[in-house]
Amino acid sequence: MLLVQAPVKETIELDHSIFLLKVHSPEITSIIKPGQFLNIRVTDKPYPLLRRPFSACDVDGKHLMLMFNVMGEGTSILAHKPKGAPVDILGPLGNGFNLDDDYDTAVVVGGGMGAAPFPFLQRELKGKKEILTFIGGRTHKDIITYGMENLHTATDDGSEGLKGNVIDLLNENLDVLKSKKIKIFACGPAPMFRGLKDFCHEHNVNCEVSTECAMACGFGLCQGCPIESAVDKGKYYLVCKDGPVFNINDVMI
Amino acid sequence: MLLVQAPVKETIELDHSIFLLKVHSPEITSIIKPGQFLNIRVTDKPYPLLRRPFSACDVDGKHLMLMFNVMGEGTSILAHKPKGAPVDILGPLGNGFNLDDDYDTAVVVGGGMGAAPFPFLQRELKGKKEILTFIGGRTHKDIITYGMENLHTATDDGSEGLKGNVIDLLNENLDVLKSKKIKIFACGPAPMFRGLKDFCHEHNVNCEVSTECAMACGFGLCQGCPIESAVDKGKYYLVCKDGPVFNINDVMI
Amino acid sequence: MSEVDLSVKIGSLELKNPVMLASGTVGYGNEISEFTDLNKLGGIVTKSLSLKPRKGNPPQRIVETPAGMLNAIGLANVGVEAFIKDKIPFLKQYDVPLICNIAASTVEEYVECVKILKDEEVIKAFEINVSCPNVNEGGLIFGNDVKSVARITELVRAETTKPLIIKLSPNVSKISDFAKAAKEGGADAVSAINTLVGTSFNIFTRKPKMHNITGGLSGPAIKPVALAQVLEISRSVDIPIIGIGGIMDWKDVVEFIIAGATAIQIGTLNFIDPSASGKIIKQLENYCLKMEFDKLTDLTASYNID
Amino acid sequence: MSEVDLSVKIGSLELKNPVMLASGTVGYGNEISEFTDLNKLGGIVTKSLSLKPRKGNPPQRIVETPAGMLNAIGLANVGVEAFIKDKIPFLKQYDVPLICNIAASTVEEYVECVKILKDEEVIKAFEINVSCPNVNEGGLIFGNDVKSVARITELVRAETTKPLIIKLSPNVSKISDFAKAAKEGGADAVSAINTLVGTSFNIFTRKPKMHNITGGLSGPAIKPVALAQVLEISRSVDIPIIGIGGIMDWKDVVEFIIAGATAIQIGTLNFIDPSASGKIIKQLENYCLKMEFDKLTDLTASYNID
Ligand SMILES: Cc1cc2nc3c(=O)[nH]c(=O)nc-3n(C[C@H](O)[C@H](O)[C@H](O)COP(=O)(O)OP(=O)(O)OC[C@H]3O[C@@H](n4cnc5c(N)ncnc54)[C@H](O)[C@@H]3O)c2cc1C
Ligand SMILES: Cc1cc2nc3c(=O)[nH]c(=O)nc-3n(C[C@H](O)[C@H](O)[C@H](O)COP(=O)(O)OP(=O)(O)OC[C@H]3O[C@@H](n4cnc5c(N)ncnc54)[C@H](O)[C@@H]3O)c2cc1C
Ligand SMILES: Cc1cc2nc3c(=O)[nH]c(=O)nc-3n(C[C@H](O)[C@H](O)[C@H](O)COP(=O)(O)O)c2cc1C
Ligand SMILES: Cc1cc2nc3c(=O)[nH]c(=O)nc-3n(C[C@H](O)[C@H](O)[C@H](O)COP(=O)(O)O)c2cc1C
Ligand code: FES
Ligand code: FES
Repeated sequence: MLLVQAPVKETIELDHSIFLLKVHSPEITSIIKPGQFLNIRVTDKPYPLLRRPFSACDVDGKHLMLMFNVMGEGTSILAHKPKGAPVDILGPLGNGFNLDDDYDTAVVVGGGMGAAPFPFLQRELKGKKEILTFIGGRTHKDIITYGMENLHTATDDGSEGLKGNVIDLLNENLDVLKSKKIKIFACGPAPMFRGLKDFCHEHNVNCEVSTECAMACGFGLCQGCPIESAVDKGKYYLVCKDGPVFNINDVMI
Repeated sequence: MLLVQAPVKETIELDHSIFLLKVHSPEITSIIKPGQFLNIRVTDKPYPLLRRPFSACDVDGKHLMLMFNVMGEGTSILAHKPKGAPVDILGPLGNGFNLDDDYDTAVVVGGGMGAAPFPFLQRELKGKKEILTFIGGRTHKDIITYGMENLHTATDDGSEGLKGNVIDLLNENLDVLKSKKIKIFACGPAPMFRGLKDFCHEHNVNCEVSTECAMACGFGLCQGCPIESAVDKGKYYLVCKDGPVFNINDVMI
Repeated sequence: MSEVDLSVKIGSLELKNPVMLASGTVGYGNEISEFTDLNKLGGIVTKSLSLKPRKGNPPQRIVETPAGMLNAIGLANVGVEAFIKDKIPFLKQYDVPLICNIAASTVEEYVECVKILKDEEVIKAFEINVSCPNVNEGGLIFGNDVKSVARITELVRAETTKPLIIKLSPNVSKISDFAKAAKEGGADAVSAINTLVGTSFNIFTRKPKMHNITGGLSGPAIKPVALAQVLEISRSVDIPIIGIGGIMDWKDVVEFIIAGATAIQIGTLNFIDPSASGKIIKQLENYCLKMEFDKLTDLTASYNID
Repeated sequence: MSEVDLSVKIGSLELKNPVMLASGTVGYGNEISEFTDLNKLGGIVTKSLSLKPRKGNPPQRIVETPAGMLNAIGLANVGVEAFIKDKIPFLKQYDVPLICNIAASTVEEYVECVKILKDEEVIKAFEINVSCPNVNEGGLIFGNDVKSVARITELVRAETTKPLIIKLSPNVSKISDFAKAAKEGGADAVSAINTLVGTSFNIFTRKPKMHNITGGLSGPAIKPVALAQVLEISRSVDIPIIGIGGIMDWKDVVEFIIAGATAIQIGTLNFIDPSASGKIIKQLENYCLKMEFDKLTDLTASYNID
């Protein structure tokens, strides 16, 4: 866990209000793992006050990439940092995905910005495992293709790929999926997680999800980021320390 | 009194942290008078919250100029507005100088940033009255020369002009001043005003000063900007409405 | 003709919409009228008036703070007599409910002020300021004592049939006790909140920045506190609430109404954008359309709390 | 060897410097120790401990506000037993005064907690939280009642000779009454302030953003209020004050000390810059040099108020 000032190398606008921010930070890239995140202070002023958490989207040598949607004040300040400006990064934070257990094919499932952590994950798995990617969004504008291998897509409005959600997309490809020893790595909105939970249950698939919630510190100081255990009712994990990655059966989503 | 969005035409850094900001605002330039000021909202965010007051430094056709020192958050945001960016301006505000009464020579006295309102004043008087300018500062770095006619200078450290303050400078030039029918227009820090008050009293000179104080609204809503009457004790004028320009004998300074 | 009914009622007083301008932030209406069409507003509240004119506190009266500001004006005002003579004629030209805010140092003085003002038919309601933090005698000492709030309310109530609003202090343990007292005293509504007591020092001179030492904190910084106090009153006392504190845009207004406010007042925002209130009214209507409320009153205290 | 004496005393407890880390903002010290050398700090205060472990409130627990944040953690903590077993061993490694903050639902529970903890010699003082706004039973109900604050103080005092600090609630009319009660009850110091009660609503779902409905407001937004309450205590009660609320840098620390604080605590800032406290201590020393104070204590309550 480090606190660094990483200079902006490049900022690419992938699509209206979706940005890919590349910063130079060898200290972080040398230790970070897929599924971990960073908590970023976008200003030294009292507004916006809190750091903003972002998944490690990709790592390219000494360069760390973040992919984000401009939601409000924090992300818009971040999107407009000039080249060379220092970005105040706290990280790597959280547990990250477990890439090493027993499967042949990594099935990546992302909804909207939920695609963010997967370019890094795919880079790590390339050559080691087969990768199938399933990305869903409201319209074609929300479909992230950056760094995705064997990409299948679905949109609510049918403007790209299958008309439907990403769970429908998985069901479309059920035969392929059934024919392999898979593990699902997923990130996206709550409804997607709920659909996925049923899917995994029905087909009894091993699945890890990267969760989100409002955070203050990002590393265990504030107790502000609880997620309830699905096993032991009323017990809370901390998304920032125990997560953000959980087995889909372990948490209430 | 108007509320306008005036685009930045040009920003010139006169000296380390002293800026000249030129905005396009025909609505305001057509009605503003020397000694009036503008209250500027530097951001639409809740920090910094309040508008920032600045004297009209100069007017050039449809262009309004502000001269300011970067003191803190507000002025630094203002100094870094890119060309074309809208500046949220409330004004013209306040009373302004009375240029029309009975004198032949306008004696301009400015301490540090107190020089700000005088380029505009001199532009207006040019041709109509003789102008003598006396500018003081801590060092040569604080001496504003922009738009000043017949400039005499003094610095505390002697790095430019007379070694001493601006009152010493006036006394140096007493014979010239005595030989003319003068009116003093002054703006600067409180100690300068106090010295000037004695000077005007001793030589019984007519003098108007442009005052400053913390403000919230800038146009009479909040009652936040009192200055005590020197005539009628315990009576307060509002700097933003009754001022910022007062006869030096009318207010406690 | 608007598709959404934005009108609200404060006792017998009908307002076109819930957006009023807060006491002390628009003087007596003259200056702000250059930026906001007063006729479009729900109401306008005067600077606190006292029996005799008040010069207010010596400078410095204003200090900016993170997302807020401190003020220690000291109730500078023209006094009731001059208000009637010099200020009412201007306000008479507009078709906007005028609410007279009154501050005093003694219970009798409150009553006296109302006596003098009550027959001015342009005055549609009274807002009693029992909560000004910036004068030694007045306000706050009452504002922190449930009994005096009840007593002031009763005596003023006896004096006038016009709608009576008690403006409460947030600097108390349980604001709903004060709202109860106001209700029992016969008030038609309560306003919440006035400013929070705050201070600030110059770290080099080690002097307080404000001559009055302490001042009242207002602006976005206090919005969460104001909302909590409005909610607390709403959940425990059945009386119309005028929500005040840190409103910067229409979203904040909606938040106050959801939390229990029948109407709201815009304060500090007037200094920052004197044209804001007009925009907010329009945006409030858009929100109601989008959310399919045909009357704004359906939104009042509509919080989903299970 | 520093040229300025930054040390301060809280009762019999000597601190290297006035900078402590506030309860609930650094857990039990582990995580923050990666960014701040605990040995350099004036002190560290634990998350509020309760007799039994507490799971805390369901999500959402955190909401950001203008220059502030709301939290409704609900005193999630490991409980006194697990604290001794699992947390003290780590803290033992450091030469920093450990202050145990205790929260409870009953007077007896406060006493019980102290009984269990008092013989741990690594614990150098107790801070009694009578002011947590985020649990129905505990804290706030005591915090708003002068008599219970006096009573809790007396009973805990009877239990331990270690320095006793009472952490006061700002959600009261007159905080100095509570400081008096604490002093009379035998407390060595008071901490001020805890968070202000606040709330926030989602304007589309019309639900409170926090499951607990209300939360505690902290951060720069509350600094002016905290300073005013520290000043009020300082002017009316002779007891060491630990100033807390919205500290973001060394200037804020100086402001609190001028206003009457003997020591200060850094809270929300730890989330934003976990390395801040170390820098602040250094800058505090520079300020003293510049202002020619050879002892920081000369600055305490040094406000020029004529
Ligand atoms: C572990 C983790 C990883 C994330 N990774 C990414 C990513 O890779 N790309 C991306 O675009 N977004 C990601 N997010 C969401 C991202 O943090 C928010 O979109 C961002 O904080 C919004 O800030 P803002 O100031 O622009 O928006 P605002 O709406 O102004 O933020 C207001 C407040 O709400 C909080 N907030 C708003 N949305 C979220 C959210 N979804 N999760 C947590 N807090 C939120 C903000 O932190 C802030 O406190 C992640 C969140 C978490 C918890
Ligand atoms: C009528 C008038 C005319 C002015 N004209 C000029 C000018 O032409 N050029 C120029 O450089 N400055 C001028 N000033 C001062 C200028 O307004 C302040 O320097 C500016 O507000 C500082 O803002 P900041 O956020 O950068 O500094 P900060 O220190 O961050 O401001 C903090 C707070 O203090 C207030 N403040 C700080 N200094 C002053 C001051 N001297 N007067 C009033 N309020 C202050 C700010 O408004 C803000 O609320 C004028 C002030 C007044 C009242
Ligand atoms: C400069 C200033 C002066 C005020 N004067 C008064 C007053 O005279 N009477 C009163 O009842 N409230 C007064 N208030 C309080 C406001 O009416 C309002 O209750 C408070 O500012 C909170 O709202 P806001 O955050 O929107 O400003 C004043 C507020 C400010 C900022
Ligand atoms: C997330 C969070 C949790 C807190 N938990 C506690 C607590 O358990 N016990 C306590 O006495 N104070 C608690 N506090 C209050 C702080 O100790 C401090 O009094 C308050 O936050 C004001 O200081 P600040 O503005 O610097 O944060 C908590 C504050 C925050 C932000
Ligand atoms: S965000 Fe602070 S503990 Fe998780
Ligand atoms: S600044 Fe508001 S009245 Fe002068």
